[in-house]
Amino acid sequence: MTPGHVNSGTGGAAEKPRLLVRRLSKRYGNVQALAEVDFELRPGEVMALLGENGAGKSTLVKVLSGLVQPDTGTIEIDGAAVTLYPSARSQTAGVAVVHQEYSSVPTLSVAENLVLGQAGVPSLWLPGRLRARARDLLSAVGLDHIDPGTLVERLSVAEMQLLEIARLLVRDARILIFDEPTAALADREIERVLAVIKRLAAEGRSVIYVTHRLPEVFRIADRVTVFRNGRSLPARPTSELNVDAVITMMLGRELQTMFPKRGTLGAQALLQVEALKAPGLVEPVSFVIRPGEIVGLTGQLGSGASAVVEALAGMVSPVSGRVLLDDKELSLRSRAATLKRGIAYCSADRKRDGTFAVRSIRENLSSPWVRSVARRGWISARGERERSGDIASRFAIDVKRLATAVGALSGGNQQKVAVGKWLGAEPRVMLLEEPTRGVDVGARAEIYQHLRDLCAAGLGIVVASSDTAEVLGLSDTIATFYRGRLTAIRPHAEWTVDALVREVMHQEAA
Amino acid sequence: MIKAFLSWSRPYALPLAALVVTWIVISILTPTFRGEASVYSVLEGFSLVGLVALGLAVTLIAGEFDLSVGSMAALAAVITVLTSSTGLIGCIAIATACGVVFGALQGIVIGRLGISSLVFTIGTLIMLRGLTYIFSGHEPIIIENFEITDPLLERYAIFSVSSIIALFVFITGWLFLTYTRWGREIYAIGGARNEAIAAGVPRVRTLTISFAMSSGCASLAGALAATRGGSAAPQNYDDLLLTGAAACLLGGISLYGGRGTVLNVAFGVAILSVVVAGLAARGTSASLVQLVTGALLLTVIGIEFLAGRLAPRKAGGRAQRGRSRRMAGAGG
Amino acid sequence: AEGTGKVEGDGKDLVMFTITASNVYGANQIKGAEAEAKKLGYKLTVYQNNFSQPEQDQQVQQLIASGIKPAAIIFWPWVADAAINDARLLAKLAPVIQLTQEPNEKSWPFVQAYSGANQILIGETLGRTMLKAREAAKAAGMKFKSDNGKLLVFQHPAGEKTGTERMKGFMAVTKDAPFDIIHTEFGANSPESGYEIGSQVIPKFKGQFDFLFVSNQQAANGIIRALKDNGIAPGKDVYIVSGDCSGSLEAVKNGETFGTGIQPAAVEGALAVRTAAKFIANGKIEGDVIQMEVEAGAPAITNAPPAKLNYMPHAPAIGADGVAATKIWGYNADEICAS
Amino acid sequence: MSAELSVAPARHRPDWLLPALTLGPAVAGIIIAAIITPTFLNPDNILSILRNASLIGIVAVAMTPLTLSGNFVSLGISQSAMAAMVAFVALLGEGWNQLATILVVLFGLVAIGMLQGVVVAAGMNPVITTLAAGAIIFGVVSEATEGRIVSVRDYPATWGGGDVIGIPIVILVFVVFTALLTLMMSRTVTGRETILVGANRATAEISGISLARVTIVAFAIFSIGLAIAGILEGAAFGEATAKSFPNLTINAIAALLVGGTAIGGGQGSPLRSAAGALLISVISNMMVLNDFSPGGRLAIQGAVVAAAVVLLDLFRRRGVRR
Ligand SMILES: Nc1ncnc2c1ncn2[C@@H]1O[C@H](COP(=O)(O)OP(=O)(O)OP(=O)(O)O)[C@@H](O)[C@H]1O
Ligand SMILES: Nc1ncnc2c1ncn2[C@@H]1O[C@H](COP(=O)(O)OP(=O)(O)OP(=O)(O)O)[C@@H](O)[C@H]1O
Ligand SMILES: [Mg+2]
Ligand SMILES: [Mg+2]
Repeated sequence: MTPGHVNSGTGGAAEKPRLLVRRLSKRYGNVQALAEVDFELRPGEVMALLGENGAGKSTLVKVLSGLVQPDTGTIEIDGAAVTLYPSARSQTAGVAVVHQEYSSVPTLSVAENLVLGQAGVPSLWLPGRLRARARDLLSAVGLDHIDPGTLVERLSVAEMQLLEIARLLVRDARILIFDEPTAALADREIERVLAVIKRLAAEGRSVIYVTHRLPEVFRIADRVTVFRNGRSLPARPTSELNVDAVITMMLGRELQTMFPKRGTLGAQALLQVEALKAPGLVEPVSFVIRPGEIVGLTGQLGSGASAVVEALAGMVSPVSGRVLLDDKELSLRSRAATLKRGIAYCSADRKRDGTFAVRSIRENLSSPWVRSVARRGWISARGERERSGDIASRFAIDVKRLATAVGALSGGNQQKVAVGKWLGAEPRVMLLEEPTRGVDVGARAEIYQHLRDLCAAGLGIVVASSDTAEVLGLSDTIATFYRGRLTAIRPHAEWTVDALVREVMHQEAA
Repeated sequence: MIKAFLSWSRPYALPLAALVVTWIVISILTPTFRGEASVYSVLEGFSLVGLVALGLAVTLIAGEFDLSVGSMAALAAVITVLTSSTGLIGCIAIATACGVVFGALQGIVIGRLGISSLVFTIGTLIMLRGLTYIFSGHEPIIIENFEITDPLLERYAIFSVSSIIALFVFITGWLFLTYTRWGREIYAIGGARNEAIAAGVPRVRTLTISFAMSSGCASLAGALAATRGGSAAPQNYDDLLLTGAAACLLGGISLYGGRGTVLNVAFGVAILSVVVAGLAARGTSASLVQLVTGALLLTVIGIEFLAGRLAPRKAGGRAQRGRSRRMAGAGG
Repeated sequence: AEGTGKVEGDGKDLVMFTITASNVYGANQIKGAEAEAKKLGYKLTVYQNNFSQPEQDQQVQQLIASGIKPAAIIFWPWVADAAINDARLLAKLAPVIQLTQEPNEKSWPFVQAYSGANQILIGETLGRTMLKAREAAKAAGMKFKSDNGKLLVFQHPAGEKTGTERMKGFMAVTKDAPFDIIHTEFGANSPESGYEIGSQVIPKFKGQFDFLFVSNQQAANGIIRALKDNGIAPGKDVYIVSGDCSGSLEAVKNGETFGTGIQPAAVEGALAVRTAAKFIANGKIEGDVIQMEVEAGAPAITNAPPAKLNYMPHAPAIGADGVAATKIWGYNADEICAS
Repeated sequence: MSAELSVAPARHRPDWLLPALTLGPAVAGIIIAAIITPTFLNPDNILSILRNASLIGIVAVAMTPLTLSGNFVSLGISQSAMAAMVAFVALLGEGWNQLATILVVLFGLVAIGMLQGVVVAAGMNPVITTLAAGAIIFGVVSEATEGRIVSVRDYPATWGGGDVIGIPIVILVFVVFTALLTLMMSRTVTGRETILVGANRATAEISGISLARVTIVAFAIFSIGLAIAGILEGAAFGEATAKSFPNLTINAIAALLVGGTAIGGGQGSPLRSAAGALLISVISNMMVLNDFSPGGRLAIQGAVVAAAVVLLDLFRRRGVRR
């Protein structure tokens, strides 16, 4: 299938590492994404790279693939010190990556994506020739049914992901990196992916495998490296570990102090979701939120948890069902309609639709409610200053620097702005997706505290998060989702970490 | 097979329909605009507006927008006349080469600095026009030994030499954009810039090629027009940019990058040629031609837009929702 | 070639190449030509270019491709010096009557006759008008900045031949007592461009000039505004003569412009059709120059062959009375200049 | 932990820097011009610079909200301004009352602009829409006027070139219009929403801001500026043709960009566009006074525009991490 084989033994050569990373650091503004990380990879080995959201996994991947220049640290491949930036160098050094964020080019064909950016491909891209090249690769990842001439934008999400892996195969690389390749895949497809990866390792290539799905780790990985908060823990063989041990390694820290105390819940229902069906959901969903309650929705990517939140926010029109707010029907037809009834919404991607990066903190904070401090269309500068100052001080944002552009802030502070801005609009219900994705530990605890403070004021909050620890620590009630269905909903006291992880993975973990 | 053909031909359905409809309407309105003569006239359109539109389309496909093409054509025309002592082929080659070099430099600057081409080329649009006046001495200049242009005045059935050259460039451009690595990289950079860079596509090289092509095509267009007319005037071609852009858009080249082929450009140019040549042959005023062009543009783009809206949304609509409005050339 | 013996067209094709009807001069010219063609029984097709030689080049190609065999072609090359190839191609198709821009020695072999304005003559009339302006200024007690008065010239955009030809005529008739030309600025052909340039050049030369010679009345209207901005009263502090009258004539009527040249585009169009018809009738030219005189009504067309150069009538208009008295081939000044 | 706001220190740039970058070259340009050109600083010349900046300035200022809202620029500027001028002059020539004429032109242009706004708000690309609308407007006006010069005839409308207490009316209008729009963009809800939509459409939508309203209002404001430009010119010249305002589109866009308003929206202000128009006017005046050829003037003006936008773009991007 792949052209050429890497001549390297699998067993005996274990002493000499294929890749050696030492004291590697990378800082983004105020976020230390990687702090003196050490990492080792042997020939023919599959190394699982694990860690919470924002632990720095993707950053290491970006450094290795030459997309990002590290601040300090050394990298050796097969004993020779190398520079991997920019990406062309990384490719020459034999590194190939399936990125978490960047995928194929949608406007090119499948076959073209398979040769894009590669050295050693003849410059004449004749369809017949590309087709022939593509066919083997596609069947290697089980995409035989796809015509290589199809435009990538016509593929399904799963097909795109498999194509990503096929693109990786085509590079005759020594080090293969997969950043959450199975996140969007169904079981059958996952099997195929894992089989391919095993075969590649057997050929002598080294694999770094980043994932949040622990069962897979035990299926294919030889060793495990855990990142926690930008730092690396020493690698350990999978044979010495089990799921619980890995979870402890990943979360092993002050869970108790991280999450604020829960408050008392109101008696009546604030928001009643009745048999709601929306795009992304297979079965109707029903649940209730009381004043002061935080409802956590969790599941894997594409499970339907955020589909519920998006429907409630008015971002996508529901297919059927109804929602009552204060016993009055809430129209989900448009964002404006839900906003008028006091539904605040923070999406998972704050850069895309949570903040105005080029505008000041004050303007960001006042964006949902500026109309309410205006008289006859003129903004009262005093009103805006006072209310945004109030929010800023409650969210520990420096009041003196409200004129700074939000884009210049750290991720955590950006998230505080994205959440805090809703306070001024006096919402009844707050919907959040992945509220602490990419937020450092300190800011994370602060955000949790703020959410609790809001509950104390009688708000209802819905949090959709793929971070099970977060859902468990923060929520009063937890609902799990799997493939478009709500699979379980129980008060927090009836959940344990294990139970939650198992429920989220559903039968996979069995 | 049929399915593949249908899916391949879908992007051409609307421009093709527009072409057929306008051609029929115009040939009813203008009795002299029929048969071989009309085909000849339409093909003639390829040598000026067509070449400019082709170059412009390359930058649009790359997710950029080269506003300087009209001024470039004017400058190239002047250079052609000034160097006409080198012979017909010589002067056209020199002018085109000047355009390619300028375009490449412009592409390097835009690629290196990562600035918006829409913004940058408005400066070069003004600057090149100034240079055109300076080089021509502020007045029309003529080719003294105008006999050298004779080969361009011949007609071969539906072709002239310049339309043959233009069609040759169209075919070469199509082959380049469709079947070579560099051509496909232009699509990649325009269709999904970050993804393409992550895959190892060099941004600067790709933009350099794109802008070299747009300036080169515009220069060739100017040089051909200058040699055929035997002259150049510094004030020429100030509306060529908008005409070229209209041709691209009529044909279905996207302003958002990565979409559209040389065939789309050809359709757009043909539609515009039919309107312009057909109505001019009727003695219709130039302003009415503009009116018709504007209305046609709005209609075609409107239909395309509505069709896109009404079409059932496939999965992945979610990614579309938050899509920013980053238009060709406007981003950094 | 053999002539048909009669000027009537009996439905024969005539083709005319000219500028766009979005321009007042083009519009009037086309109107005049169409009316005359209708009268004589020709079917006239007009190709209009948007002030673009390349566009005209393409239109010439189109005409040839269309297979039409017109009886004659009336051709205004937008850039006279730059349209030789067009003339060559058209000459193969039918007799070419060149319009508005006189042929040069390279294009004459392909052109049968010229019909239209006589720019040198216009320049001469304008020179004479300017001399009258000097007399009027002296009589009004104006003190000149030099003996013969200092002159500021605003020309057409650089490279337009009309301006340079007129200047030749102008210099010829004023050579006995020439004006001191202190500066020539190019680019004025509309009120906006006249104002834009005038408003910058006039402060620079304020107090240093007595007379202005401006390309046309439209541009003069812009320059008058710039003069007033700078506290200079046209018609009192300085005297203006404009090259032709396209534009609103208010400023001529109220004396802010001393005088202007009347260049009747409609008459030019009509004359061109007549010249073509006469050539078709006779198949030849006779003599070098026919200069039409100013007549209030259109003279009857004769069967005589045209000359090599057929000049349309041209007259200056000075002051409100001059404007009111103007009548050429049935058109009054406002019809000729503005509508 | 991060009780204090964390700001990337090296990357943060103070707010005054960008204005300084625009005004800096302008000031330097004025100084150089004053030194090498003796007549430059005389009051008549200064007024002439301001007057020449005014018209382009009014249009660039009026277009700023459109650009700020993320709708790029209009490619049909000349044609709309021309339509306003022709309509104004023609109606006065028909004997209409001046006030009524002004109102009709204003409302007419706003209606045309809002129509384009509606089309753009529905999702059509603004550049294509304005390009096509411009071609249609030009065609219609040309056909309607048949190429004639329309004029006010006997109507004494020359106030457009007049003064109020010694200050030319165009300059006054320019200053007042700039001040009003600058205030509007910085102090009103509509202005704020316009900027936010340009800064990030998706966030604006989630925040409940109506993209359609913002777009339509921006087009309406733009049209008011075009109407003012047309009326002022009409009232100054008393005549108009379909060929009026030939270079307005490019000049207004250049002024806006040289002022430093971001082409993609979200950053900039009407005041900056006014400064951009002034800078271009200063440079072009300096070159006229020093007898640069028209070609030389264009070449240098183009180079200045290119250099200015490159500098502004680079500094703007360095200011904010993306
Ligand atoms: N371009 C960037 N600018 C600023 N901060 C960044 C950038 N990229 C990453 N970060 C920050 O660096 C930290 C590590 O991010 P990284 O993407 O490596 O996490 P991860 O372990 O891959 O998380 P996940 O499991 O969510 O993918 C996060 O705090 C993140 O917000
Ligand atoms: N508007 C929509 N139209 C069509 N399909 C949609 C739409 N929104 C979501 N989907 C599809 O529904 C499925 C689930 O949606 P979604 O990604 O929102 O789940 P999720 O629970 O948010 O996942 P996670 O929170 O773990 O990222 C996906 O396959 C997605 O492509
Ligand atoms: Mg990651
Ligand atoms: Mg999600």
